[in-house]
Amino acid sequence: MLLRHTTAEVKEREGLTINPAKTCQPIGALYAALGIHGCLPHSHGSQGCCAYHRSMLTRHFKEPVMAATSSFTEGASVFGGQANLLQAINNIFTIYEPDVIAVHSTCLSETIGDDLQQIVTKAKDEGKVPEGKFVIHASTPSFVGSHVTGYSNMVAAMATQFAESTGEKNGQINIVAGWMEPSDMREIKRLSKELGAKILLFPDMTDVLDTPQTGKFDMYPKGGVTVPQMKSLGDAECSISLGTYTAEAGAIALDKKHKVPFESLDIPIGIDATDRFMMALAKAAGVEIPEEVTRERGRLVDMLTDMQQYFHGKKVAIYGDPDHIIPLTEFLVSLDMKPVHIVSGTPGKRIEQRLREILAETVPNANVKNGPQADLFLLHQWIKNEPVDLLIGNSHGKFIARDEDIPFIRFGFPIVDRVGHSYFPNVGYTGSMRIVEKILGVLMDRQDRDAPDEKFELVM
Amino acid sequence: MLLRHTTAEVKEREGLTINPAKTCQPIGALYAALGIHGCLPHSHGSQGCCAYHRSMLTRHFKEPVMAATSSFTEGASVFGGQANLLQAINNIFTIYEPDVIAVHSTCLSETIGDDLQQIVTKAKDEGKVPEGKFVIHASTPSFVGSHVTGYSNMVAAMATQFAESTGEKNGQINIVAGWMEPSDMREIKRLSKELGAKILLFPDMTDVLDTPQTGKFDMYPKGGVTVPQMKSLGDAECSISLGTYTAEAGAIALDKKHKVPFESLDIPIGIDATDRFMMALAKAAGVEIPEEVTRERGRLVDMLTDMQQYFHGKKVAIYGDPDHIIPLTEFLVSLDMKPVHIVSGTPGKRIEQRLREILAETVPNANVKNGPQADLFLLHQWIKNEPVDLLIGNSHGKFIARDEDIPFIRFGFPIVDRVGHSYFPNVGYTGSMRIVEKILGVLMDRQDRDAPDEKFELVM
Amino acid sequence: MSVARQYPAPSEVKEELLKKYPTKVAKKRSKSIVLNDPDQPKEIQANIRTVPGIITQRGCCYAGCKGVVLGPTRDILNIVHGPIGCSYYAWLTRRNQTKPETAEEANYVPYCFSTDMQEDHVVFGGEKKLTKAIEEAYEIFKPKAIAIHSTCPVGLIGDDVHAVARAMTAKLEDCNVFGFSCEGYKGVSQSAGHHIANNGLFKHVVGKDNTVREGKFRINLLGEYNIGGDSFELERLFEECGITLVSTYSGNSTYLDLMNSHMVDLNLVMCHRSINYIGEMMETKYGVPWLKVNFIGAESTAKSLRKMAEYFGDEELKAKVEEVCERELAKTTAALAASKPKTEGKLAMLFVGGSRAHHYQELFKELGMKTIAAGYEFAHRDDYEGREIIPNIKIDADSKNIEELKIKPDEELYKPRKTAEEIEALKAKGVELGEYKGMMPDMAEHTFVIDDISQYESEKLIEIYKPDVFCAGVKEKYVIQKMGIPLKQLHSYDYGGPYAGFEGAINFYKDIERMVSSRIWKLIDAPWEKAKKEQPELTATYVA
Amino acid sequence: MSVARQYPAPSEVKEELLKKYPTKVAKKRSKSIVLNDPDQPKEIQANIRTVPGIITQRGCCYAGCKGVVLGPTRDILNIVHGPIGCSYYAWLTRRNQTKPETAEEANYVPYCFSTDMQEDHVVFGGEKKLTKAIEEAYEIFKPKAIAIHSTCPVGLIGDDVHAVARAMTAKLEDCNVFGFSCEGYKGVSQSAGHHIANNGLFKHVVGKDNTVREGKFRINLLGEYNIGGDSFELERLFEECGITLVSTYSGNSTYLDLMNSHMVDLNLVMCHRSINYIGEMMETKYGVPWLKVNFIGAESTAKSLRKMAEYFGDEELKAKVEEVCERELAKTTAALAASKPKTEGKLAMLFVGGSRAHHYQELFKELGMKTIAAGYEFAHRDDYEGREIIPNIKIDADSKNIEELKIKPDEELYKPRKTAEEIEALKAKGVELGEYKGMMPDMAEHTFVIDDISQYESEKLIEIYKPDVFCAGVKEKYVIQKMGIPLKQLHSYDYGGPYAGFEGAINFYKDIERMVSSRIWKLIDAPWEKAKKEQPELTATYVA
Repeated sequence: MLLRHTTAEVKEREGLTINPAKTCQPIGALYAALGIHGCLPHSHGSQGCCAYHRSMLTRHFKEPVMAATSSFTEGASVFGGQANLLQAINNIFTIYEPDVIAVHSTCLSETIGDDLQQIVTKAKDEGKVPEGKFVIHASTPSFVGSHVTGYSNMVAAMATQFAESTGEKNGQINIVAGWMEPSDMREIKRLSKELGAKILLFPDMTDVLDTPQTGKFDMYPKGGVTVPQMKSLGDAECSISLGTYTAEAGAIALDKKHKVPFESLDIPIGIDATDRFMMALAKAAGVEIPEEVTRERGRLVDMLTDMQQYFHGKKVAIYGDPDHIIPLTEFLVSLDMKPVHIVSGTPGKRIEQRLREILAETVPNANVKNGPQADLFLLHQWIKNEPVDLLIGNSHGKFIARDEDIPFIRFGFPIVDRVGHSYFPNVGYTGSMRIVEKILGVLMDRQDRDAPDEKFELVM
Repeated sequence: MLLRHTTAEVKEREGLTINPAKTCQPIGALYAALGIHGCLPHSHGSQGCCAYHRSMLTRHFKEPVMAATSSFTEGASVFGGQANLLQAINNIFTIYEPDVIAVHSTCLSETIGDDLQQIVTKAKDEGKVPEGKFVIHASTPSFVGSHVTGYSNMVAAMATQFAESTGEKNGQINIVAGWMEPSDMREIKRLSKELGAKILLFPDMTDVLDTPQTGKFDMYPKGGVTVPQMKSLGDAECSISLGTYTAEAGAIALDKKHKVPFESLDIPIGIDATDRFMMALAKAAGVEIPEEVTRERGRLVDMLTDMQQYFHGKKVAIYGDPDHIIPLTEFLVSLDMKPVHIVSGTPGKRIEQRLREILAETVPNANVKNGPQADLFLLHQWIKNEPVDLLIGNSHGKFIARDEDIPFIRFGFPIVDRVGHSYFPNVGYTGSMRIVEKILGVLMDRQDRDAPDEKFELVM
Repeated sequence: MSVARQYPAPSEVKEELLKKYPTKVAKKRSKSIVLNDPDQPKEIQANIRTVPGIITQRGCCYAGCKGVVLGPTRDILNIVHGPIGCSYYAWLTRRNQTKPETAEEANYVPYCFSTDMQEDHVVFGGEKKLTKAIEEAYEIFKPKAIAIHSTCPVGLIGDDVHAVARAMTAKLEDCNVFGFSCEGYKGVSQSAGHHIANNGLFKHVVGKDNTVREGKFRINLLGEYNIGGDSFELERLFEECGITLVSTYSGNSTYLDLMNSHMVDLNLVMCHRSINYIGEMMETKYGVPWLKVNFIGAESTAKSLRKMAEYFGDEELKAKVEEVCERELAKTTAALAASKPKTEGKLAMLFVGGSRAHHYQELFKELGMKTIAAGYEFAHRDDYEGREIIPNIKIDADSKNIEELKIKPDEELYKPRKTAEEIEALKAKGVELGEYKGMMPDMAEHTFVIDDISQYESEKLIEIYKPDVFCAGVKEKYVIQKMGIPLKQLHSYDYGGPYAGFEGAINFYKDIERMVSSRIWKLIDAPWEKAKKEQPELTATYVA
Repeated sequence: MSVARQYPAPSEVKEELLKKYPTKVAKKRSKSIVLNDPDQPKEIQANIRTVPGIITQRGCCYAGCKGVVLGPTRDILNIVHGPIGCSYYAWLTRRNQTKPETAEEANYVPYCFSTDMQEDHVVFGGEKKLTKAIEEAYEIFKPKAIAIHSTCPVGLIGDDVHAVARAMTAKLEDCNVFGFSCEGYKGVSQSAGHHIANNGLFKHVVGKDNTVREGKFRINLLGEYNIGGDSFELERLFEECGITLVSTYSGNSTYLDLMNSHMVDLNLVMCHRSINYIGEMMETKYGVPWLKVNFIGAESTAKSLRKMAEYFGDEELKAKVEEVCERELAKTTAALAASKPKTEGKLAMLFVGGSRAHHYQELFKELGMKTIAAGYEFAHRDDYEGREIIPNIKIDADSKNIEELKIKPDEELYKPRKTAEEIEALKAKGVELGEYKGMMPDMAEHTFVIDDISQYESEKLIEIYKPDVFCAGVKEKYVIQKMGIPLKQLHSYDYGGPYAGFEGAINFYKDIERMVSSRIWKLIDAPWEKAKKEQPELTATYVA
């Protein structure tokens, strides 16, 4: 037993979080900033934050993750980090020559009250920002929200600090990308292309965090949304945000500042969420959904009707980020599966509410909790009280899966012990097929493993 | 133990095949014929053949597999099956209204000497083949070659019996598809499109054996190569055949009859085989390989360099069809893996030769055998004598995998206990990534399973 | 869904099924499509050739012999003589489960043996290769029995597998080698193969061991192949009731059990079509009567167990059977209560096998579902109409080719288990020995009975009736499901089961409940297609 | 690959590394980039602030305290006081393996504990939340010891974690609660955290248990964190030699072992940087001398074991050590013979940690590979130049902030283990106690030593030297590999290991052999790109 101290008796906790189902804001901001072409994210805080975030993202993507830090010392922490940031901006533009520096704050700089807006303005005034180069900034205190919030804040910063209105619409549909893998974003772009919709996806991690091995290191890879593209966001016809908790804020910012109307959708995981995305996109683009997309959908449904018996009624425990687990839960419910335990470390009342709505009809008594103390320790205790057939979440779940001998699917962030997530999508109809393939894979492997000799099946 | 009678001591066998790594010709012919649009395959033999082939293909694809039979009785077997086939052709065109009937023979009709060519001519003469409809035929005696041969024979029949020369080249590159999944064929077409090459893939099972669930049964689904397309084969610039044992014969037929030059390649499984395909196609189409394809390739290489440690030097046992296992073996060797045992039931001297060439440098002492008695019983015995880290082959291997506790990847034909193969390709760079993902998946799952608690890794 | 549905008149339905056929075909098929109308004579055309070119469910003689009857016995090593395919396709695809009592016991079920005949052998004869194969099989596996199955070319090229078998039996001494001339082209369906298998087993196996086994009530279970573990469930019930099951033909069986099977007091017959020959021959030769039973459905299972108890007439046994039935019925009733609200009033169709299409109607009845059409794949008229019509069945050329063994009472061992009076008395109590009334009497009025249904006819039937569940085999499964109708495979149980006995009934209730209530079928239409279908005029406005 | 390669002159290389920097940065970095030239004074600038904006390998003080030193002890429950991230990132990411002796023993290593500080706590203070967290941890886990780690905001808002710790220790009685003020901004790298951790352990844990354990030769192993199971291998060796390992700081350790650790006769020091404070303080207070060892590399391991035996001076022990070394060296020699043909003559670079960049050069030496550049991430000058220069190290503001404990000999327990004469005699035999000569003397001439190397400098170095293997951490791994150079992680061992001791050496040989010989690196260029590169004029003709 790896987690031998975890027992079935659930004690109410107020002070202690054990085995969290979240991390803090800055890593999300860093990740979002990597979706800008030619951008060097910058962490305004202690060196450790930057090192930790880079390490974690690197473990997840197995790709270079570049970012700089203000390298606070005790002095800076007492007297303010302005000097550090000014110096950093100067050094970065000189040495690493990015198009954009995307600064995010940390608990440290937030606690001492550094004003990023003011420091960045000062940097510009002092000529530390070369012509045609940009510094954007987002306030991402670690003690508010979670990594999800940090992503959202940086996306909103991109929208707010880059978008411009020329007064003339450009026929573009902004797709504000919630926290997804490069593979997912690639799939969103492919589907949009199938529809013939003129979209701009932002941020865009394709060709940034899934770059080819070429024998050459590009500090600024091919991908990412460019500065001119981000400027064009304000002239778009409308925005579609994919992810209430990681993308909606970007769409709201564009609406507020540039009157770009938006529709807030879920990340298209599962059939219903993808249907909604396809319909919204088709409507926005004024096109019909092409037959080939309908056929893709039909292939997914075919797989479901073929294999129904293997997943129907299976109990599932899920943990992760709201924008991932909400559409995933909806998908599983649509497959007649039973998500009985769900946690997310990210706070926010609407999260539990939304999940309960989804579960109302078929799993009304599910355990659902999010925010402080909604952690993997609690989830594990719930599982001890009501065992499940399947566990879905990030790599941390493997300890629970092993202790409780539960089939396990890696999903969400971070996945640090397997590859594939950045190359093969979970979104769209094809991504949903991949999810179903994985579910079937682990459940059928389990059946094969547990079958007595005489019940071992050749055909399934 | 499921296969408790299989012991390590290998006794030479001449008479008995045990647990075959092949089946017989007609199923291959039936499968190939499904790659023609509007075609009803027809089995000229006993009812059982047709039932067995339809069942097996159905189990593999989880899709409708339609085919008719001459329903031989003892009388027909003695007096010849001509009457049955004539009656069948008439009934089929009346009731099922296909564009094409693709007749293949069986051991029964071959043994009694039915001449399909003559019977089909007679049917035409008697007006049993409506205007604009076609009957093609292939001789596929079960006692020669294997299912692979049957596929090849039907593909050659398609080329021979449909292709026409108008005397004017049409700028088309014929791609003769070896035995692949619909997913693989879809990927071949996508890659060709990326290159901007004007190709005609035949046979083509996309949208035939991966059809959407629509609530409506289409006896003749959307996909498949059409009669006019097959007629155009003779005017093509050149042919590229993918698969020496399942596709080359089709290309040769076009060369012989219509002077369409060809290049014979492997099915593009793995990086080297895909490289060769891309180069041949680019050359034939007179185009450069686009950056996006080079990047796809680079992503595969990136995955390989990232994860090398997990597959390097691992011993593998492989079984299956020559056109699958030859490029697969080459791929594994290029990854520094060690295919130590390989069998294929399909006879043919060049198969073992080619495999030995691939293995010469790094696994010169590998056990390789094909043809009669090159069966899963022998493979299992070899494994008992020299254990492996990984087993790759069709669903039948699961019995060996379970008995010997070996990580197992389903690959080839048939896969009757898992889904996904028809939707997600194994060919091209993306398909190769999928193969690598699977290899890593099972090997890393095994590491996780076998690790003592203190060695259980979060990050891998 | 219990809203009354409107359908065309049966005659129109039948017309619809036939109208596309060429005249000759229509005429022929017409006789195999019968409305179960009490006012009409119930005669159905069955066990005749399938029209070439018609897409049929049927398989071949070899499939019936090796695949169905011989395959399940774990310690008979089955060598298929012929090209590789026939052996390959019958390799583990029937889900005949078998459970050796010890880890050392022989079990060849997971193995596939073939002579893998090549062109040379077709040209020059395959007997030598067969001989070699038997020798090798013996050397490696040391089986007590080897069965040889002939596939199509074997008969045609004149290989004498029986001669080879005799020679090898003589040579190997402790191994009984016997052959089956079950070439695929024999007969018109699997049925011929069943008959050939029955004959072969009776000639070469039955009666070889005359030991009298312990146990007060000794029976065989005939025509039960342990698909999905059905036999295990029935073994459980027999054991609990105090019944000694000597052998099953042939689910979870051994060669030794079959050799001893003539020493029982009663044969229970499940699949009448595939095994009635053994029942008949055993009665003629040894005096063992047979009783048709049905262990599919909770009520049928109870009824069959009670009949068996009545046969033995032992009060203790009857009490035990009653106890078991009551306990188990309580469980099935509870399970039914959970499932029935979702299944009640729904419609089923069954086109499968040679007895399952009949037996499974019981389960649907329990679920409150109506079977609106049913038929067999390889049955004879008696399986539809009852054994009383056997004398009226015309013997055609295809049937004549199948050997009919001439059986006489065994001079030493023939011993009728019941007197004529006892038999009459049992009949009065509803225990009719040697009798099977067929499927049709059990079906509701105005339902369709269709023999050897074709692909085309199935499609039409579904279009007309839109059943909630369709039962057939794997070839049909995805065809039917593409129409949005869930299909339950009744050969393989969709890799589930068991469905026999009480526990099997519970499994079946749950599976059918799942199939007819799952929300995934509602996902079929994309919302934009639904919108189009519902309000086609809106589609235009949908495009901006 | 043993062809002589041509490189620019070292001065040109250095210029290249610096030329893009702003003048001030270049000037500063220049002092941290030193050519290991015997003619030059070996002074390197180290342990100073990283220039803001420079992409560094370094982490923070918290990482050094919780992540490195405290994390590995399995039964101290570490609560991280602060927002969730810091605790989250140090959760199982260091691969400190630990193996409880029984299934019941406490092991908190797979757990992550945090106060998950929210905005309210930053505004109104977090002491109450921390108190609650400790109470809950105690209630659920009943640990013997709880360590509190402060993250950045904690120091700034003025939470007094030490006061909370004292109060809770008093309240909980059987649980020792102690705090670390290891806020991330302290010092200039992880190093500050190591020092703070050393101090805290010495104050709150060491000396709490004065039991004299059994065993003739009792030692501690300091600065070994059991990454990838290194400690397990060393434990095996000590046990085979008859040495009693009382505690390890802190791989595979327990709270009880640490409490008793001052009762040994010798401290062996692996990672000088992270743990020398404990060694020094233990000598001052209890008279336990420390000996710098290196168990990385087969020869180094043998040498270290022999020195240890020499220290104890026991002939039996020496003989035993000799026996173990000979047996194990035979194995490593054989393994080396298999790998060396593929590794000989290849080039390595190591930029990692505070001792690994030194230790691992031994393994590369054994493999016949040359280390052409190396440097530490968080070391001090003495780790490069040797302890003799410690008096010359300027104490800057960042170092001054780290508490320096004032230690005096313990009135009861101070007992020098060796006399001054014995110490001199040992020195004559090559066993220098309390001494470390640093990395630079062990490096070849004209190699580069670079402290706190930046991303930019690494890239340039690689462009110039094209090493065959580069050693660093996970952040660097895929950057370097994108350049086609395999990177060996020397923090996590790429999830392999152990690399310490004899078995570890064999693992390392194999891993490096694999990395430098794998054919996959040759796949990088697509054939059409190769063609272009090799014969660019042909590309045109390639297009038809």
